[in-house]
Amino acid sequence: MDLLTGLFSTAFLAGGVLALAALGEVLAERVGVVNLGAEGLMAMGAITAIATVTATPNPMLGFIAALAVGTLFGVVFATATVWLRANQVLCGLALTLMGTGLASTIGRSYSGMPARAVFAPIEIPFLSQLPILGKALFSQNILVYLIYIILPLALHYLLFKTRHGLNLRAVGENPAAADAAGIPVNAIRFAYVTAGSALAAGAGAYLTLAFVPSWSDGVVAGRGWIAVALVIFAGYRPIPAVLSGLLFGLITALGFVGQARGWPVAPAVLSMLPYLGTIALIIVPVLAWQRMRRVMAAPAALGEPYFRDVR
Amino acid sequence: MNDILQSLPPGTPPLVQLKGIAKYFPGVIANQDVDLDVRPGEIHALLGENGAGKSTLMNILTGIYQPNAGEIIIDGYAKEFASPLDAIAAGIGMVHQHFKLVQAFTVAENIHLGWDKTPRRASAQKLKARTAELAAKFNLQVRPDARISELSTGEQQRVEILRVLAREARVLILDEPTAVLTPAEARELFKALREFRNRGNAVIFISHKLDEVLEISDRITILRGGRKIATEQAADCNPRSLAKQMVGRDIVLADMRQRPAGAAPISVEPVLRLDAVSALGETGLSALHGVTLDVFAGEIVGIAGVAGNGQRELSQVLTGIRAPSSGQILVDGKPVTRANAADFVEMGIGHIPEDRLHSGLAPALSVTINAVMREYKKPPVTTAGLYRPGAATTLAKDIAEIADVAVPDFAMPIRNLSGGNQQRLVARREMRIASKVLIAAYPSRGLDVGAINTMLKYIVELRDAGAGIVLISEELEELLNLSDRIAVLYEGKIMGVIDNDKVDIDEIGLLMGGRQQTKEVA
Amino acid sequence: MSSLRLQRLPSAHPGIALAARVAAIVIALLLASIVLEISGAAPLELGAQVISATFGSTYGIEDLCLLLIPLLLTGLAVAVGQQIGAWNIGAEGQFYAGAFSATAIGLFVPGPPVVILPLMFIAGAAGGMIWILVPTLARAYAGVNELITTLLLNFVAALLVYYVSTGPWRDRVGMSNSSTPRLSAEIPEFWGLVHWGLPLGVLMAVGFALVLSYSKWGYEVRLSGSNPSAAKYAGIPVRRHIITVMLLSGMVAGIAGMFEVAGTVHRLQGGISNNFGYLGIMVAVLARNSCIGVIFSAALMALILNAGIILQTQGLTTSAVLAITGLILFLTAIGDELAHYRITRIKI
Amino acid sequence: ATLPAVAEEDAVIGFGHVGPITDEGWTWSHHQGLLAVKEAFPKLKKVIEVENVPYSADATRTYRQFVSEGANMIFDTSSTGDFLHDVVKRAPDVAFMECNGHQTMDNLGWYYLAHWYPTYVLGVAAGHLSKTGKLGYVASFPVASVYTSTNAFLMGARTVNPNATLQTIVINSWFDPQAATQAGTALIDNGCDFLFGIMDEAGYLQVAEKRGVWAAMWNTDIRRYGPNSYVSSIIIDFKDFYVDQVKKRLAGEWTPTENLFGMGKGVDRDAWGEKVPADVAKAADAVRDKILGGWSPFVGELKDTTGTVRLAKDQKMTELELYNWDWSVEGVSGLTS
Ligand SMILES: Nc1ncnc2c1ncn2[C@@H]1O[C@H](COP(=O)(O)OP(=O)(O)OP(=O)(O)O)[C@@H](O)[C@H]1O
Ligand SMILES: Nc1ncnc2c1ncn2[C@@H]1O[C@H](COP(=O)(O)OP(=O)(O)OP(=O)(O)O)[C@@H](O)[C@H]1O
Ligand SMILES: [Mg+2]
Ligand SMILES: [Mg+2]
Repeated sequence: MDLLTGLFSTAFLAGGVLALAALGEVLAERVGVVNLGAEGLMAMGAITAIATVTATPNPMLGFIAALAVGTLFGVVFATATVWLRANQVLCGLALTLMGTGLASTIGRSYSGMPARAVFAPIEIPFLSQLPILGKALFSQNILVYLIYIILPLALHYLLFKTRHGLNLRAVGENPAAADAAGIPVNAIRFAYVTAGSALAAGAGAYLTLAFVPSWSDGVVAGRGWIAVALVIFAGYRPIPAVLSGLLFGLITALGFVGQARGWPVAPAVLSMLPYLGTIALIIVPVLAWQRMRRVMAAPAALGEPYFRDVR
Repeated sequence: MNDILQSLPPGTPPLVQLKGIAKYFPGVIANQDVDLDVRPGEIHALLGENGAGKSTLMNILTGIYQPNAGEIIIDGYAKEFASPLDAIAAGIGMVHQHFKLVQAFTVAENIHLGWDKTPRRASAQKLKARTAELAAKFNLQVRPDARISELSTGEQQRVEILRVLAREARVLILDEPTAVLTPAEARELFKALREFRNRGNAVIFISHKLDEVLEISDRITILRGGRKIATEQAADCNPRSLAKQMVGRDIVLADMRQRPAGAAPISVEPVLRLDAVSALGETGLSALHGVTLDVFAGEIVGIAGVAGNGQRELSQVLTGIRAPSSGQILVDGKPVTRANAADFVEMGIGHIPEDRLHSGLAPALSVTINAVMREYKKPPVTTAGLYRPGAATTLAKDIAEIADVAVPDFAMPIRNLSGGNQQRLVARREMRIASKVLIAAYPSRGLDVGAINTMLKYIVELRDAGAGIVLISEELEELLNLSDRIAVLYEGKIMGVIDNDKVDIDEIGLLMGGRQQTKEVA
Repeated sequence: MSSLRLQRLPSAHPGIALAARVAAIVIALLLASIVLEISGAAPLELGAQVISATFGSTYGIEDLCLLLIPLLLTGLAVAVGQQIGAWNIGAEGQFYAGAFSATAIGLFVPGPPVVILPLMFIAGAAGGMIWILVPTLARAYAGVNELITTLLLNFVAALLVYYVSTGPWRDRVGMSNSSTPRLSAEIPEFWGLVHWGLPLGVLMAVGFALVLSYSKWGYEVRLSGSNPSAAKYAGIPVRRHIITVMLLSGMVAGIAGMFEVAGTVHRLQGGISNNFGYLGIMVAVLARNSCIGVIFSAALMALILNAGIILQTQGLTTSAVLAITGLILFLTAIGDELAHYRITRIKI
Repeated sequence: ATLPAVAEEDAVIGFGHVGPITDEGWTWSHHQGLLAVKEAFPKLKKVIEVENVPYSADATRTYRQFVSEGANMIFDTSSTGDFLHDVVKRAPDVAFMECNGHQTMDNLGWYYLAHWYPTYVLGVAAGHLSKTGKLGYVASFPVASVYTSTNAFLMGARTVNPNATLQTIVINSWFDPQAATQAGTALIDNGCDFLFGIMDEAGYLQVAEKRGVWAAMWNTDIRRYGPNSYVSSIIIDFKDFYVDQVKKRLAGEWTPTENLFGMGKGVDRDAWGEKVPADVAKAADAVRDKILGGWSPFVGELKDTTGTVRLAKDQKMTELELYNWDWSVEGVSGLTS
């Protein structure tokens, strides 16, 4: 494999974890809820997937089981933050602790086993023959297609081209206005926070079924936080969220390629690249174009619980 | 009584009936024992002082608040509105006093929010076209693809009204809809409301403009202190009787133009002068073009014009919040350079902003903090570099007292005060410091008759004490009643300045529509 | 007839808030106990052990105090940022930066501790400020969300510290595992291992609380944080305050790092922050951003963390302890909100 | 100095680990040692084991807690340095052993394994198996054990293929399977056809298996992750050492010693992978036998990456020099830039 193809192909593979988790976070934040529990949800998803394929060696089943567990945790988190209106930041951090702790407790019996079934690459005819991107994007496993093509397009359509999307964005912007217009604010928040949690858990499943095909304690290694950060970077939009996951994966891969090729830069500096690069990519466009400020703006009611009785 | 009401078969139940409604907020009884019935084919006005509980009652009817007691009966059937969705399903629509609009969305998007007639596949194009259609149908001027955050308050209200009209509710609640409409727009709105009523629907109309209320409504219900005082046929009422019932005593409307003996004379030199000032608006587009305006001490300059023609930017430039892109601001003949709003306050320039909730107050902070916003740097609030919370509360109490606002707890967030009371507090706060100039943007918006009267009286007193006043308003009557001169603003330009004694209403109307002034008025 | 209804108060009664918090912790521990009981551990004994080990020994109280110092300061850092509405998720990175700069002085500037320690303090404070400088300017001049920039810089700081402590600054004499040589200047201890960082930290929290409530500046910051448009209207230099407050926030986190390296750890090494920066977010949220409240919520957090360590030596796995900590915080969040409700009797 | 004897039924032994005992690697191996101690001394009052002890002041807290629990002997299985020493000083009647430590005190000794010998043997195998002569190494941080490991590995390989080179990728984490996976991929993309590393998980072995290149591992036998790629592992075993130490402590004979386990005495290569050709295994084992016989490959002349001679001809490195190696030999890239 040549350098660029290799670079992109790991970028797609590695970025997928971030992209899927970021998509989940986009859903939650679009309806006004910050979910800092992504890290914990990913851990739960990762262990669920492994536990499932250990019992029944079917990767799709593992992925679906992870989504189900993510949904369950999402329901708990959303109940607390949406219906009971508990502090979102605190609940999210607590969810991370609970998810990580629980996953590694369960994971004790699954450590040291390779995944019994993993997602195998599917070559897409013709497309996979294209130079560079062909091999990198079109001979990957099915989740990669789901994450990079199907989900972002579907979510983009849902959010920006449909009535339902209009309503759900309104919930994140101004719940009081949405409420007065007859939109069931808390029900929508509940649904999307839960769905977002499911996707985060799905990202964990992707991790252990497609990327690092085995469970080990701490396998998520902070990627949940990066995913949360990338959502802001992506201006709370699905397509940029996926692209920023890819970009992050690419810069990370570049750091490794740089080391492999012996670039005369300290490895520590190469490891810093993705973070520094992301920061630069956030600041520069906003400085260059004032308009970016509005485009990148967070949903106005992000983080605020909605009380009808309090004005 | 109108024809529709008479043509109803006997025994037709009221469209809406409220029985024994009570609503309590911590420390406040907003509604108590309120009964109300609204019949098909009537326009029912709801009157009351600021804080009487009108908005609260309507928020209960629209499912936003849950009553602490009482029943809602629609078409003769008792209903429970667990959420606005239930109320909308029952055919109730409301234009809220504090707009329920999504700032980041376009007009078209706001119109289509939560509406089941919105096409499922809602592209921006489609929504824009539909909005334009609706605007034409109801004769309300809106810009479908403008963002709400770029609109003036008046324009925003038009969007709210259009949204509710479009939804074909059977009961339309309008919470102070005309507060920010031009007379022409108000006329259009009334026409639409009458048509709406004539189709057998009902309107609940909240307003502080008694003439309007008498003109449009069939029956009138009056609230005072959260309780219902009376329901009357409009035909049996007059402004004085209504005002008396609302306040509980007679209100004497003062003639404002009369200058008492001993009032400060109009100065020879302007205290505040804009010299060919241009400024950019929120969107970065030019909003004021070469505005030249003199404000003399002891006079009131009215600024007439349809909202959204540069009023916001004008008041911001006049108070140092927005820097001009070109031109000069002169205070007492000296050009002001690199000043900010605090310096303008130092110079004795006060400012009642148009959107008090957004820019004049910090809604989540306490009444005290908001009340001392102009004087926190000075003794007694800050002495020897020390900010003294106790002194701040004392000052806040003083301001609340002269503003005649009852505050249960000065530590509570100011957003818990009624809209009118917030306005009163802001106004008094500004007048305290406006020794030189007061820029008052729509000062009476949202105030009850009594309060307007008091407010305008205070403005006049300020003028008599020698301050220059810039009164920005859409109420021609108010402008004519108060101003010495009236400047007309259109698309960021001053179309002309007319002396009040030479005023020709039609000409002002033409200027407001963008027509050039035909003859130079001295 | 009468019925009961829930009513939400704008602020919770302090007594009820405390009760709700205690109830949340009790319920969480109860839930955990049930799980432990089922899995064969003896929760009551464990609980007794935690209490006796924490309060029954000098060691326990020393440990508590040593944990309290960094938690108090990172919590304060986050709370200070919140005064102007800024989410400083980067206390972790500023902690590293503070420890890093203080170490640079400690390693390379010779002199007696009376000279070196103040220099280290200044360096630590400056390090924290430098680390938050870019997010601050980006926020103040371009409106860039500080949450993401500060968060990303955490990773950079961690890598930087790992790099110097395994690379150029590593201990070549003691050959210790990936850390710098021991710093000779140490913050003096006043009780056991507990050093003067503790009273200084408390003092800083009190100082911030006083300045925020009793100065013009504090007033302006509160107003700017609550509604920037209103602050601009009042002629308050919002941008300048954003810059000052965020820099102060970074400074406090940097000082936390300096205290940790000069008072507790005495060497710079990877992982020195021990997640204190992230825990500080929880401390600040638990304190509802009150600078005084931070002292108490940091104490609570220190207690929880210390109990976690004791439980681990009692055979509970780290992961179980982590999950229980999460559960406690989760229920605390819910309890805090429910404390705002009051039941009122209503006549119908 | 010795500490007084303790009756088995009164004795408390503590273990503090850097990772989880389920890591199938470093900590797992120490845990096996703990199990051996329990088996050898079934009457022990208590054996305390704490996982994931961070390299921070929390380590001090943990070990102090051990002391409060009445521990008579404490094993710190991954050097926590000062954090441990603070406790050592304040608990003079407790015996401490620090794995990968460097310092002894009255009641503190250390132990580690001379992993460079089996690593050298694996290097020989790599020299035979690699076609490109490009070897890849996934490293955590540039610390002494990584320098020693990379150097020994390449030196072994160069005995077969003098042109062999070793490319290192530092992932700046002791544990990050995602990064290890990406690092492995990048190395293979860059032409490496034999991967080695010092990670506690199977990330790069799984990559090697997928991409059809060879890989050697650390700590335990995890060939099931990549049966076709697996060459061997540096296998470590602390069982005998721990049992012996506890026995001495109970008998009142324990003294603070420095222990570096040699080849065959706690550290060795694992049984060869299924796909490793017999002649390669034989050639490598011949070298292993030589080492077992007392021969050391770490003899000058050795040059560093700049070409400077760092070890004169025929000079032999001492065990302590090997333990504290902090420069790369010629041909290793990526650690010092
Ligand atoms: N959410 C709330 N929390 C606390 N108090 C409230 C709340 N909403 C309204 N109030 C109080 O209830 C009373 C009635 O307020 P309401 O807004 O209904 O008055 P209003 O008649 O609409 O007045 P205005 O003419 O000024 O709009 C006021 O005293 C107000 O302060
Ligand atoms: N509505 C807002 N919401 C959040 N932050 C805001 C808001 N308005 C202003 N800010 C913050 O305040 C900073 C300064 O804003 P702005 O440039 O409007 O202030 P200014 O004091 O007028 O500046 P200058 O002195 O350059 O005119 C912004 O970059 C932003 O970070
Ligand atoms: Mg009202
Ligand atoms: Mg000390």
